[in-house]
Amino acid sequence: MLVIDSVSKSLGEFSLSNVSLSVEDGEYFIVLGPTGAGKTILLETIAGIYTPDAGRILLNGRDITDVPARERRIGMVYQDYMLFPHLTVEANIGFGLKSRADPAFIRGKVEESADLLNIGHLLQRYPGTLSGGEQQRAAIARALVMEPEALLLDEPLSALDVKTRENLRAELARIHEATGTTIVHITHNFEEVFDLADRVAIMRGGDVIQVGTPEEIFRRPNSDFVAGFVGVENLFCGTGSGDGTVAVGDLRIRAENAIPGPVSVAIRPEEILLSKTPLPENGKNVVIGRVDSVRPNGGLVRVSVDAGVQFRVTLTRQGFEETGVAPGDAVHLAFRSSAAHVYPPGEEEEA
Amino acid sequence: MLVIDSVSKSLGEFSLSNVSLSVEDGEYFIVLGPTGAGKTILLETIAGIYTPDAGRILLNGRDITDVPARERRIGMVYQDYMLFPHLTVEANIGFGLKSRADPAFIRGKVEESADLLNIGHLLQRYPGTLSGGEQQRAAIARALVMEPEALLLDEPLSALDVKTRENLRAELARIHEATGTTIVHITHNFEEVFDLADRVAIMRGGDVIQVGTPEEIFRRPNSDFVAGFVGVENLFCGTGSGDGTVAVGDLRIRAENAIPGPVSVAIRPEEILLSKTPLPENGKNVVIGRVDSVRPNGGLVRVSVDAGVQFRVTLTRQGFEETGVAPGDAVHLAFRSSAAHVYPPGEEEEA
Amino acid sequence: NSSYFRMATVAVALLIAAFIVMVLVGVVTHSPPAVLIECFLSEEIQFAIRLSIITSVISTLLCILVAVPVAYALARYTFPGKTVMNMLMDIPMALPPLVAGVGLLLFFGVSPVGKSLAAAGLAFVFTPLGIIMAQFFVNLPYMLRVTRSTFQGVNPRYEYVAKTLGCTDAQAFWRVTLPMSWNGLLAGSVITWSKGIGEFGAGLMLAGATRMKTETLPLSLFLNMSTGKLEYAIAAATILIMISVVSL
Amino acid sequence: NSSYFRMATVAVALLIAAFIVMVLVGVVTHSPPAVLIECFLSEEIQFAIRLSIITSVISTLLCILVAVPVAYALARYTFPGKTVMNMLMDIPMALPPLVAGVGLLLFFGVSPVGKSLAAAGLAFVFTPLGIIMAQFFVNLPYMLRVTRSTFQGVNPRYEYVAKTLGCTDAQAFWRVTLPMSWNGLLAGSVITWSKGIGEFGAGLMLAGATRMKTETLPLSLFLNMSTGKLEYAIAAATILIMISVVSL
Repeated sequence: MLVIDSVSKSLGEFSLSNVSLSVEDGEYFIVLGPTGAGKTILLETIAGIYTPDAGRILLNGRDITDVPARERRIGMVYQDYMLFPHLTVEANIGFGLKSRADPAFIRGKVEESADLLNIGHLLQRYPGTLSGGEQQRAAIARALVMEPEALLLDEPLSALDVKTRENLRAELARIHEATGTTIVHITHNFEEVFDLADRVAIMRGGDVIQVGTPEEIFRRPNSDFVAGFVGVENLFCGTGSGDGTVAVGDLRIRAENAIPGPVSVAIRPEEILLSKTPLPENGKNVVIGRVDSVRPNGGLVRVSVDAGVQFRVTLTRQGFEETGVAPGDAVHLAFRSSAAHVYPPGEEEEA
Repeated sequence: MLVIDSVSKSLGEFSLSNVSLSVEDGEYFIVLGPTGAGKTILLETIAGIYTPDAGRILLNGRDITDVPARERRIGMVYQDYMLFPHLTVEANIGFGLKSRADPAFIRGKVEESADLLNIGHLLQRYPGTLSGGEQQRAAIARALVMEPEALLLDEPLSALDVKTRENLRAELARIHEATGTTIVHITHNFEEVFDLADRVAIMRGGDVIQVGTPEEIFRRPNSDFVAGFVGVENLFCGTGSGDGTVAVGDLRIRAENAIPGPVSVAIRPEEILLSKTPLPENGKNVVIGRVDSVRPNGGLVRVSVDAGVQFRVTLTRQGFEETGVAPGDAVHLAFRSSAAHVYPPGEEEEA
Repeated sequence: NSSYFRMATVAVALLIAAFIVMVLVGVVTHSPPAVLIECFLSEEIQFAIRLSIITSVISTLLCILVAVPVAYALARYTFPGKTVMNMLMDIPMALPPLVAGVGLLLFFGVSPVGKSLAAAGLAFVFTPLGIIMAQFFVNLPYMLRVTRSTFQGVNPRYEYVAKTLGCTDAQAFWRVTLPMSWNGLLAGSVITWSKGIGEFGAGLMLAGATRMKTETLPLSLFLNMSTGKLEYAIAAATILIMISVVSL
Repeated sequence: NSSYFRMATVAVALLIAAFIVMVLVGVVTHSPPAVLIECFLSEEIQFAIRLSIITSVISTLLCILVAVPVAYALARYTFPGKTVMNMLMDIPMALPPLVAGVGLLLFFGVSPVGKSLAAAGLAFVFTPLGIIMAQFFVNLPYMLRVTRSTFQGVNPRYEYVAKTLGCTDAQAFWRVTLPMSWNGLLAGSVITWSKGIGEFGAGLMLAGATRMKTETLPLSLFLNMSTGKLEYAIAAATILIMISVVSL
């Protein structure tokens, strides 16, 4: 288990302020946040490149706060691969083993690791001659060959094109399954979360804002920042009452969680049903409104509905065409109470 | 009308090869393509920064191929704004008028243009003190104050954050409507197309691959490249017969257009209905298959169905939950014949 | 432990810094202040200061005047001879000023061009004019380098925009690129000026070392060292060190 | 028309290039080839060539030896005195070598440190050893600049990765940063060497101009110009020009 305990670190414009996280053995843990949130600094502090200004780091029970990077048994893979350009792929992968053992042993380990990443045929090439995806595979192999107790990935897919990114994403899932290594992966791309993460932490400005499973983060954000980051387009200010409903303007919305007093309500635009005909209630929230605008956007259609407050509904084209709705039409909206998540208003509320 | 007639230009790694386009008066024309497709070179050649190696450029009937940039009456706005940092916003906007007229006239024109872009209150500031969105507004005002016959926008939204990008996108639509200026806007971002473009050209490697309305490009790509670029995930190789159907493996698909012989079939993943129960045919193509995998991805769910060939279906979460489908289930797929678009196989077929 | 390496490299750095400081401070503190001030006020050192300032300011202005168009051409255009030109700019990193001075001496003293210039009243050999020419010739490539990289640092798209707004090439340069380059040009000019003040080898060859005639500060230092008037040499050296430090 | 501006700037560029080439070619073609070859083979020029090569190679090696750790410390670490150190590296852009020579002369000739070194057999004043010291002192800051910017050009994350793979700081430097810096170090060494060959002012002050003793090529050029043996001076100048051109 990797425990980051109240770690602070200031490095000029980037910093960590009192960050605490714990990552389980074998977990695939993703840290998500915009540029400048302190994600890379967090990884580099875990890896031992920086010593924290305050706080402790524990790896499998051992306090490694003051252990130098080379003795931590933590692997690091950067977005830009950082393969040593003057060495072949083989020498890159074997780099960390060089001082340890006999050539035959190294050769065996390197080949094993290269095979795991499907780059066995590239061992004699130099990094400059490889594609981005191949370089990233080599960088991962170089880290894995050391059999690290934790593997840190710094936006490993960001520098790759769409196709390669998808392949390597699947590859990462496979490798995680095959090796069982604890992985901490940082990214600003929400897409990676659903395919890979067991749990996610959302960071912002050096702070961890929320931690949870992808589903939790996605459906139950704890702040406007997280809600905006995961694409919840319907954010309403309201007043919670004791009976589990929230008053938003003239509407009363049944939400999955109840907080009395001023609250924010978040409803995902994909979780709202839209119809010209009345919808069966079935315990759902039902709202009546008028279509303001219809914006086709790629394969999706974004519909804006005025129902006292402005609702945004996202449908597929196919789904939209079946509703037969046009701007100006009166429509019925329905969403489950579990689709309406309530959290205290204001920025940066802690979980 | 702006006519680019068989223009070629080579500039080291970027080039245009025999590009022909014509943009109607007052049209909002978007040129879409990946990085390196030659989009910027095209704009700069239209603006008169480069002289074409071959071909002609006509603006409203005038051959401007050899007219210097300063006499073309074509405005240019770059992604990085290129505001002159040593001049105030006011001096930037008035830059092109300086040699022309008296100060009061300039002042009036500058204020008019600044008001149109809602930056009237920023005139005395220096560009370095403005946000990205404000700088881009100033850059657009600087071009518009010259009353150009055509306005060229080089990825005008790419350097902005998501929120500012949406605002400025709406602003561009408004300005286009208010001024009626012919606009050529290049981008690599498909999202901008639906909100802004009257017509779209797809470029790749210095060539124009397809020209059409956003709907046409989006639903009826003419090549694998365009299909991939606009996100058509179902691309099948098949054999067209004379009766308007295409044989794909064991399936016979009715398509909107008929080409005999070897063809590619493109079907958007959002245009396919998915159900556990049989679907009414109504002239639709109906296919039976088995669910391979279900991948939640943000607000959407991507379902992969094995029906002899692999179909990918995209649904909203809401839509997916209503189907009650799980991996391994037998399902029915249905899509209109108009959703199946056929084009000759192989890369880079011309329209 | 990892910090040994760090400590070792930092220690070498501090040692070298101390050595350089000691050498410079040794010069400045060699004479008693009273002697130093007396030398500063002597007719000879006053002459050297005046001559140094006049020649270096003129040669710097000449460098700017020539470097700006040449650097712009090198930064923006392609033309035959550009490669050679760029190479010529690297030579002075390696060409000793002494050799440049001999070259100038031959060019202005022996070649037909030089002779006709002298006949027309422009005598460079063994004259203060020669000092200016020597400083100009040796420093021009440095000024060119700085100016070229300053212009290269200005995105040409600023000029493109200026042209779509009605500017000619010259107007775009004058209204956009030049104002955006002030800082770089200023920094380059200060360095050029301070190198001009210290120029020795080329001036020695072309203008000679004549007391009270072509005696700039470095030549004064040289002449006074040769004739054993150490306190005068130290005075000249002290002024040169002060100029170097101030011009940073 | 827009091309007038272009033509004007390019014309100035070509004119200046022609002037520089004429000056250099004037030196090389001044003596008839036979005289030139005779001078090359004379005992004096042969001595100067040998002494120049030996001293410049040794001073370059010393520069590398010192510049590598110092530049690494400047590129990677923060330490007290770093700002001063970085400023000291800018001084030689402005400090005349002649002044550096006087400083070294005082340091090694007058100061207690210098006197005890001389007593221990390390005499720098008016000896070939002084030439090496002069070249080292004048060139070190240039070598430091090149080396520092080379190291700064290597992303420190390469070293971070090396450390997570088991390297100490020193091993990470030796196995990663140094091999990735070869090209920069090589280029810097060549410039340093060729500047060392041409060094005149500092050597003149510290090592003096003694024929056949401290007579490097630039000093030979100076001595022979002073005594009017123009063809020997030209020979030395020609060799120096060739070295500058070749070392580009």
